[in-house]
Amino acid sequence: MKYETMLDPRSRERALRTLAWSALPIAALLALGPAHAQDAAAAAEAAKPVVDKGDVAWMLTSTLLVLLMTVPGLALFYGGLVRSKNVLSVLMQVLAVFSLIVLLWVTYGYSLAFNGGNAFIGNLDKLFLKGVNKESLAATFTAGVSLPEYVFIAFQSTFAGITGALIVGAFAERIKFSAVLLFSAIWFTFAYLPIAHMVWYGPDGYLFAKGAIDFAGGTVVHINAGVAGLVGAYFVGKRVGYGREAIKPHNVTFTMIGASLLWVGWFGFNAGSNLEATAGAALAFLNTLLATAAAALAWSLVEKVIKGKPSMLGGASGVVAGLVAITPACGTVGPFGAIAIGAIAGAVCVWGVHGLKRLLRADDALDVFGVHGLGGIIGALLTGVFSSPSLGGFGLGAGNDTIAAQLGVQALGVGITVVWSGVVSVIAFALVKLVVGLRVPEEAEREGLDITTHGETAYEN
Amino acid sequence: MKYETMLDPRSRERALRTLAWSALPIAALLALGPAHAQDAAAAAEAAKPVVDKGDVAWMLTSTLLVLLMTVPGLALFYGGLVRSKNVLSVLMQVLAVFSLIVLLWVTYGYSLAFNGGNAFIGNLDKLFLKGVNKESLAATFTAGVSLPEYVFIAFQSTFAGITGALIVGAFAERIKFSAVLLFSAIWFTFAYLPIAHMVWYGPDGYLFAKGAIDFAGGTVVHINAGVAGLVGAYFVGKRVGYGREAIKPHNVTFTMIGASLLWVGWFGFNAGSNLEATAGAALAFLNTLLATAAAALAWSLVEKVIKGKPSMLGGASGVVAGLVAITPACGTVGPFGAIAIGAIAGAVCVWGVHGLKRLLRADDALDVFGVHGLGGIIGALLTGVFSSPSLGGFGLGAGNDTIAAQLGVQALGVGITVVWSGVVSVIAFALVKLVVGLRVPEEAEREGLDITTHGETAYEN
Amino acid sequence: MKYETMLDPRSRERALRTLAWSALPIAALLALGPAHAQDAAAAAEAAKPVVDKGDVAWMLTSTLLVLLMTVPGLALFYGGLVRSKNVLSVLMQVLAVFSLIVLLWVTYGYSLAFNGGNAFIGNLDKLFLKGVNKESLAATFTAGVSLPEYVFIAFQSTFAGITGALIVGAFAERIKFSAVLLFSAIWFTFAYLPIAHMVWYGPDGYLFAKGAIDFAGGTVVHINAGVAGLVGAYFVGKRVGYGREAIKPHNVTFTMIGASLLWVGWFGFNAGSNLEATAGAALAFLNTLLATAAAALAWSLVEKVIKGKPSMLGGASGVVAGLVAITPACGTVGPFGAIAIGAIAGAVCVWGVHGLKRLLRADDALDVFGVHGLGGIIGALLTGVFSSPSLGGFGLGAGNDTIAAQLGVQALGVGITVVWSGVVSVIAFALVKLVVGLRVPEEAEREGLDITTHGETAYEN
Amino acid sequence: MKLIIAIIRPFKLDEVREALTEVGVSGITVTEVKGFGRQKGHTELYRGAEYVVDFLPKLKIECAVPDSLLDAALEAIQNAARTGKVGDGKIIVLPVENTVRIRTGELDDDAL
Amino acid sequence: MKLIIAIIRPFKLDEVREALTEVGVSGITVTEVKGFGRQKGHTELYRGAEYVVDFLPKLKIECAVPDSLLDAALEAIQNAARTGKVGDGKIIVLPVENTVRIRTGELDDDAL
Amino acid sequence: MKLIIAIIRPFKLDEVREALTEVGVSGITVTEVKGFGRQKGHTELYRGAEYVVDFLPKLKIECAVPDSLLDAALEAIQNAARTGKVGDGKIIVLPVENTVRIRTGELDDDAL
Ligand SMILES: Nc1ncnc2c1ncn2[C@@H]1O[C@H](COP(=O)(O)OP(=O)(O)O)[C@@H](O)[C@H]1O
Ligand SMILES: Nc1ncnc2c1ncn2[C@@H]1O[C@H](COP(=O)(O)OP(=O)(O)O)[C@@H](O)[C@H]1O
Ligand SMILES: Nc1ncnc2c1ncn2[C@@H]1O[C@H](COP(=O)(O)OP(=O)(O)O)[C@@H](O)[C@H]1O
Repeated sequence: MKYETMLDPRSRERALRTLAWSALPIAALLALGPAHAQDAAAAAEAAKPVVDKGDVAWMLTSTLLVLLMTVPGLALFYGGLVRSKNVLSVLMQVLAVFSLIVLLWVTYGYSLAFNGGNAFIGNLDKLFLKGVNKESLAATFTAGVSLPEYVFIAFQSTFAGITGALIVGAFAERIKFSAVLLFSAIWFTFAYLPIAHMVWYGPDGYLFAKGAIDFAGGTVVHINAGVAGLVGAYFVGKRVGYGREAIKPHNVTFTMIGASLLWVGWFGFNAGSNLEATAGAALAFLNTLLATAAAALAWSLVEKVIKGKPSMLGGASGVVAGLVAITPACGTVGPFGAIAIGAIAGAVCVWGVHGLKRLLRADDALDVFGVHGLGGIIGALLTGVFSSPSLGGFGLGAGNDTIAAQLGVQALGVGITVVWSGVVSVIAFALVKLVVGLRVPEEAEREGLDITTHGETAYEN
Repeated sequence: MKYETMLDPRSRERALRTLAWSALPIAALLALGPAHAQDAAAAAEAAKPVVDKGDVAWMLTSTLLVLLMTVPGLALFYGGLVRSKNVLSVLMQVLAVFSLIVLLWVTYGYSLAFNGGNAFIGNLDKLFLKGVNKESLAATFTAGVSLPEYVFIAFQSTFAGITGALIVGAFAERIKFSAVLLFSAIWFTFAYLPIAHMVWYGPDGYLFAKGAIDFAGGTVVHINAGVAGLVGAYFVGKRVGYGREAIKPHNVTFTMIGASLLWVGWFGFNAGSNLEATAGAALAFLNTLLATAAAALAWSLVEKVIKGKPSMLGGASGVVAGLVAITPACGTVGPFGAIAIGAIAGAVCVWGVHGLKRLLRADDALDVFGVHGLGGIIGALLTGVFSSPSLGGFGLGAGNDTIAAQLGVQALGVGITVVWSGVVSVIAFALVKLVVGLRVPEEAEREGLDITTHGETAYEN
Repeated sequence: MKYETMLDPRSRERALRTLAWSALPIAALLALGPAHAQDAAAAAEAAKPVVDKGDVAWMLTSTLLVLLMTVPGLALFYGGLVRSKNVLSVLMQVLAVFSLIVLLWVTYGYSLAFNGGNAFIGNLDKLFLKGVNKESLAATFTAGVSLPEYVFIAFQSTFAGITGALIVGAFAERIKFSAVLLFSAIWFTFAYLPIAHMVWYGPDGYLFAKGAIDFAGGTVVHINAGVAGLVGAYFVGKRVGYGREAIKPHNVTFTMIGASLLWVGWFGFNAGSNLEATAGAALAFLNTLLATAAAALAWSLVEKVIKGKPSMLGGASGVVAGLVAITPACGTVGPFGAIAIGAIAGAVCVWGVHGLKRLLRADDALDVFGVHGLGGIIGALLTGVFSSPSLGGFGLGAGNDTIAAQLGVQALGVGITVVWSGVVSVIAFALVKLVVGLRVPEEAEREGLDITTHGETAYEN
Repeated sequence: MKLIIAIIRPFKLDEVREALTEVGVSGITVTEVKGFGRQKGHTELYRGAEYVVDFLPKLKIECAVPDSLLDAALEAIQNAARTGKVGDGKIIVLPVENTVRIRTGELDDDAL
Repeated sequence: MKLIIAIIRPFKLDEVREALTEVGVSGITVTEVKGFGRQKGHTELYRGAEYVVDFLPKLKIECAVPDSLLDAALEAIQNAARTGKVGDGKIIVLPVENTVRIRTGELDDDAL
Repeated sequence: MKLIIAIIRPFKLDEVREALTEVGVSGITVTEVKGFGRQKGHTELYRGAEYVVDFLPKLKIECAVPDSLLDAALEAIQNAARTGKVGDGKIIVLPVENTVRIRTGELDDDAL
């Protein structure tokens, strides 16, 4: 299923065209959801888009769930993994980056991502949300069914916000706070917005048009952030004492709470991406539940076999790996396809944080690349496999008849995202290094960022 | 109100029959909810079940709320109560048991619980969710109103998952991880599935047919789990140092967060069990709010009177006791009936964790029986009392005219659950003991399960 | 937009009258939301109010979100800020006060706030929820659209509950538990109920009738609680060692989790106050997101400029300040008006907890007045400014043509609330002091309330 | 040179430190400890269990002083730490063989 | 007077305290410490990293006793704290110059 | 026999332990402490309040050594713990009367 977003009447025609292209038997199904839209009276005014309060209820809920994923979810997941002298710095970075991006989103981000333009970027017609009001609508995947545009803006703003926040895990415990903020603003503008436009803006977006499947943002959010994190880890350099001193999580319970809230909130992320409260959302929901359960168990099993002991941190990491991997697939694979994707991602990401990490020789402190980058790539590719009806899926992307063809398109999506995000990140970090510098002094790092950057300590007896 | 679940068109007829039996004036009310279903056009196609997006929105939300109850809710509630050297082991057990059961649920559990069969167990026609797709529907309590079947499967999977997770509190801090997993799989199959079928599968289920009222799972979930926990506590034996050393909760704040999240999530559990977003859900919601508030205050008051000091842990325990007790009753008692049930359960469960515990002489570490078992029994019985319209309730079960009659049926439900779960648990634990053993070595217990079983420690400075 | 609540058919007429007064172009918009209500069939029975399941779904969700704000949200926010020897006492106070008020609410509070009476207080016709059942309805802002009354009762009960819980932050770490409970009951009855009636009960309520805008409770909840807290801080006196010893938060991570959950839950508070899942709710939602982001950054920026370091605690405090300030405004200002309000409140409240606090010379331990009182006043006044269409808003209150006129009304609302709550609080504290005493003995305070009042300690290794 | 070990009530730390600074002590080292003595503890209640907590939180101050400062330091601590109630704590004085300042290698009195 | 310092296993605290009380010791001070010795630690695994934890949790008991009680106290500690496995800990006895009870100013043996 | 007490910077622990092991010390006991001295602390800001934190986190190492090892141990600690900046810490050497290994009852040098 492709992510189609037409936001004003002008693009309605294009929307219908796109829908007509679709190879999926989805129209029939979705027509069933809003049954009341089909009665005689409604048929008479089919041209007028319907807003269903059930959709609004679900999408508002979904939006706040994505906030829950970020703060406190991601903040705690990351915060628990660092040493106690740096926990507040991580919480603050997550909060500030999310807040900053949400403000940039309504200022120019929404317009550049989701309004007109070309195959790679939108235009600035909706700068400062110009023309948006309580009457304006955003289209869903179903012809004739719309959402209040404010809902769509809010929902998408949280996606942008969490993506920026994800990145900070890679260079935690040593970066300057000002560098984080400056980098986030640049990267959001030049990497997040174009990729979001390419993948999600139909029918113009470059990858959208190619029939790439990314239901809820595997490329846009996770691969995108994973690559930026990896580049950041190289640029910022390793933590003092890395590889010599014991650098242990200070509170794995917090990490577990964080992972749990990520799981809970991710239903807004994934099932919310259906934009309507229908069976399609329910499928995405169930898949998100199952893939995660499978991934948590798979990670634990691999740890048990390889290292003899299944760790709680491994279980929590498996949760996140499974969630990342099912993200692009959740709308088009079947429940057992979801279990397969989760299990594979859970198992492979164990290697992501061990073998691959050693290969990469970067101090990606909280494994942003090993989990989000790698898990995202696995998910993007397997989406091309398990969406196939022959494997219990609900259909490949428009124009892609075989698994091989779909895999090709998925790989293209991955490749473009990796290169684009990589290049933008390199330039952004180089720039930030020049302007404000990347790293705190060694003594400050030893004392901890909480005291030296933020003037406080997290815990007191 | 009985919990009726018909999952495909074939069982629709039975559903209508069941509804006709019902002594409750609920049909009239519910008809009011989806007002738009009543217009002329809709009436013409009354045969075709309607799916309302508002119901879908509420049920997806309810489902994620039950996940929230489990992780992080229950995990934290339990995790805070153990010593810091065992906190990760408890979190891991909750996560792994939940994940495992959810996977078993879609594999065979759903079919055995909610598809055909006899009065005690379903059949295997829906093994691996055979035949379920985006078009298939599950019935609600209202004729003509359905949910996408994926919604119902997901919702019920979380019920099964949390029930298994509840049990681990009884033998925390000394059991082998492999034993927990093996026991959970066996118990889920031979205790959870039959009881769920007997209580909720209408009109065939043995207790369902008798008019037993268990709106949201007091017997299926809480008594069931409480008894399994108690048996486990006997089998696994007391913790080293129990009764001699101070075994104190390591973080009561975590326990409080957990109890709070249980409260928040329980609205999905209870009001979600209404399956529709109607006044019936609202009643269940309000009752869940009030019973819990009353129970928290009642527990505190009793503690104040008996021991001189109302503890926070007592308040949190009261919250859980109240929630457990109102679970079967929330759909049929009035708000002041709910307050009475909460207050009684809160007060009596203080005895559950003191007097009763001493009588039972088992080291039920986190009082699974004292709170869930006992609270569940109190709730099941009082449901038979306060559902009576003479006490402000909304009606007794079909076929039960007097409080005494209803009490008899409720007691039967309790009795069957206690015996069935007890017998299955005994056999399951005996088997597990034989196959993998139940308990870690004493030295490992002293050092803590976190290091010895999972290879990590929760906290670091 | 005014907050109009008519709760039974008898008041429907008044409701329509009120709506007719309205200067806002809101009717047209809202009519768009429930599009299906407009088809031919429905039009025929326009007199019969419609209950939409989407509204019910959203309002149940909103209600549990307000519980989430209280426990664990507010409890953790406050709990993290006190010393570890008092954390349980704060958690317990929040839990107990909330529980107590919710029970009082259904007993007599709901009737006094939202049923008949005069301009200042309701009547007792619905004592013990007399006459409320699954068929009874509560009106929304849209003519012909209703909610099950149980939904409205539950939603409003959580507002009352959290308001009482907010106050305890002011006199934390030294007050007697019994004093907290007694005060809460008195203050709820004589301050909360009348103010809620005056502001929200249309068309009779004194401030409602004047066209005061308080969409989600800036005056009723925040100013009201802030003033009570300040009075309490004076009455109870300063903590032992205040100003001499280091009295530091014992767990800023908990405070951050709490602030995050306040943010997440506040969408239920603010967007839920729209009572329907429409574009109006979406606007309130987006405004709540943006104002908070702006406030967090503004607080941090001011701290960075003034003290050289932006603290995490500052970021979290900014979150709360922004949420408080946008509360009255969220339904009527535009997104950039919301950003302005958030930024201003975030910046000014830094002064609230520093300069103002020094001026007031009260040991308002957790800055209830500095954040909720001051932030509430800023929000109430700025609502009168940014609601103006000339500043991107969606309209001033009925009968107020200019910003100046609206500001006057807003100021009147603030003034009345400050004086009313202040007077009631003074009397209540004086009474409580007489009856049970306000403060624990100095030695108990030194040892900590957890042990001395509640008989337990929060943390153990 | 002597090593003074003082067990005091936690909330007396600031006063003791100030008192010591005044008499010329240049540094101290503080440890959180639990003390068992004549002062009786409290009872904690958790669900089914009651524990008598005999151990009370105390602070241990260690301070190496030249012989010349010993008496003044002892007096300073006593005055600052005394409340007059059971549980005020003890002071223990140990003989020191020598001291070193790690940074400079200075020895004995110079090291302090 | 002597100061007895004993490093013991954490779960032996209650037994040791009781044993000391029995022989007439009126107070002790306990500190949580980490010990490094012959007893080997364990390995902890976190995501990409493994750490050998050489430091094990121990408790340090400090107890000032009059000379007359020294031998009884030493024996009491040994008996109560012994498990016979590596890691049982050490006892170190230091000479004390004098002691003070802060509350009363009593000195030496009277201070205990 | 002597008891060496060394106050060091926390992140120097591993180096100091290795250095001691090299010269033949078989065990140490480590305590987290807070130190007050010439090294100045920092300011913490919380809402309305600012606190000057004079106490800095340090580690205290205790190590009983036979007289023969004393000088080597002292040198090892100094070399490993030194950064040259204010706050490196102190070493205090106390005389020991005797030591016992709890597990075996061995005494004095044999106990180490
Ligand atoms: N013999 C002892 N050796 C070491 N520490 C002791 C001894 N006796 C008491 N203490 C410490 O001194 C603290 C106060 O002693 P206690 O007997 O309670 O009161 P007081 O000092 O007023 O007589 C105890 O909590 C304990 O930490
Ligand atoms: N030389 C020493 N100085 C100080 N403490 C020591 C010394 N040797 C051992 N310890 C402490 O005693 C504990 C137990 O010592 P260990 O060598 O492991 O076993 P055992 O006491 O049975 O020989 C250590 O963990 C450490 O805390
Ligand atoms: N007289 C003393 N007695 C006990 N400990 C001391 C003494 N002086 C300093 N210390 C400890 O040594 C640490 C370092 O001392 P400081 O004066 O800051 O630097 P330096 O050791 O470089 O002179 C202090 O933090 C404190 O823990």
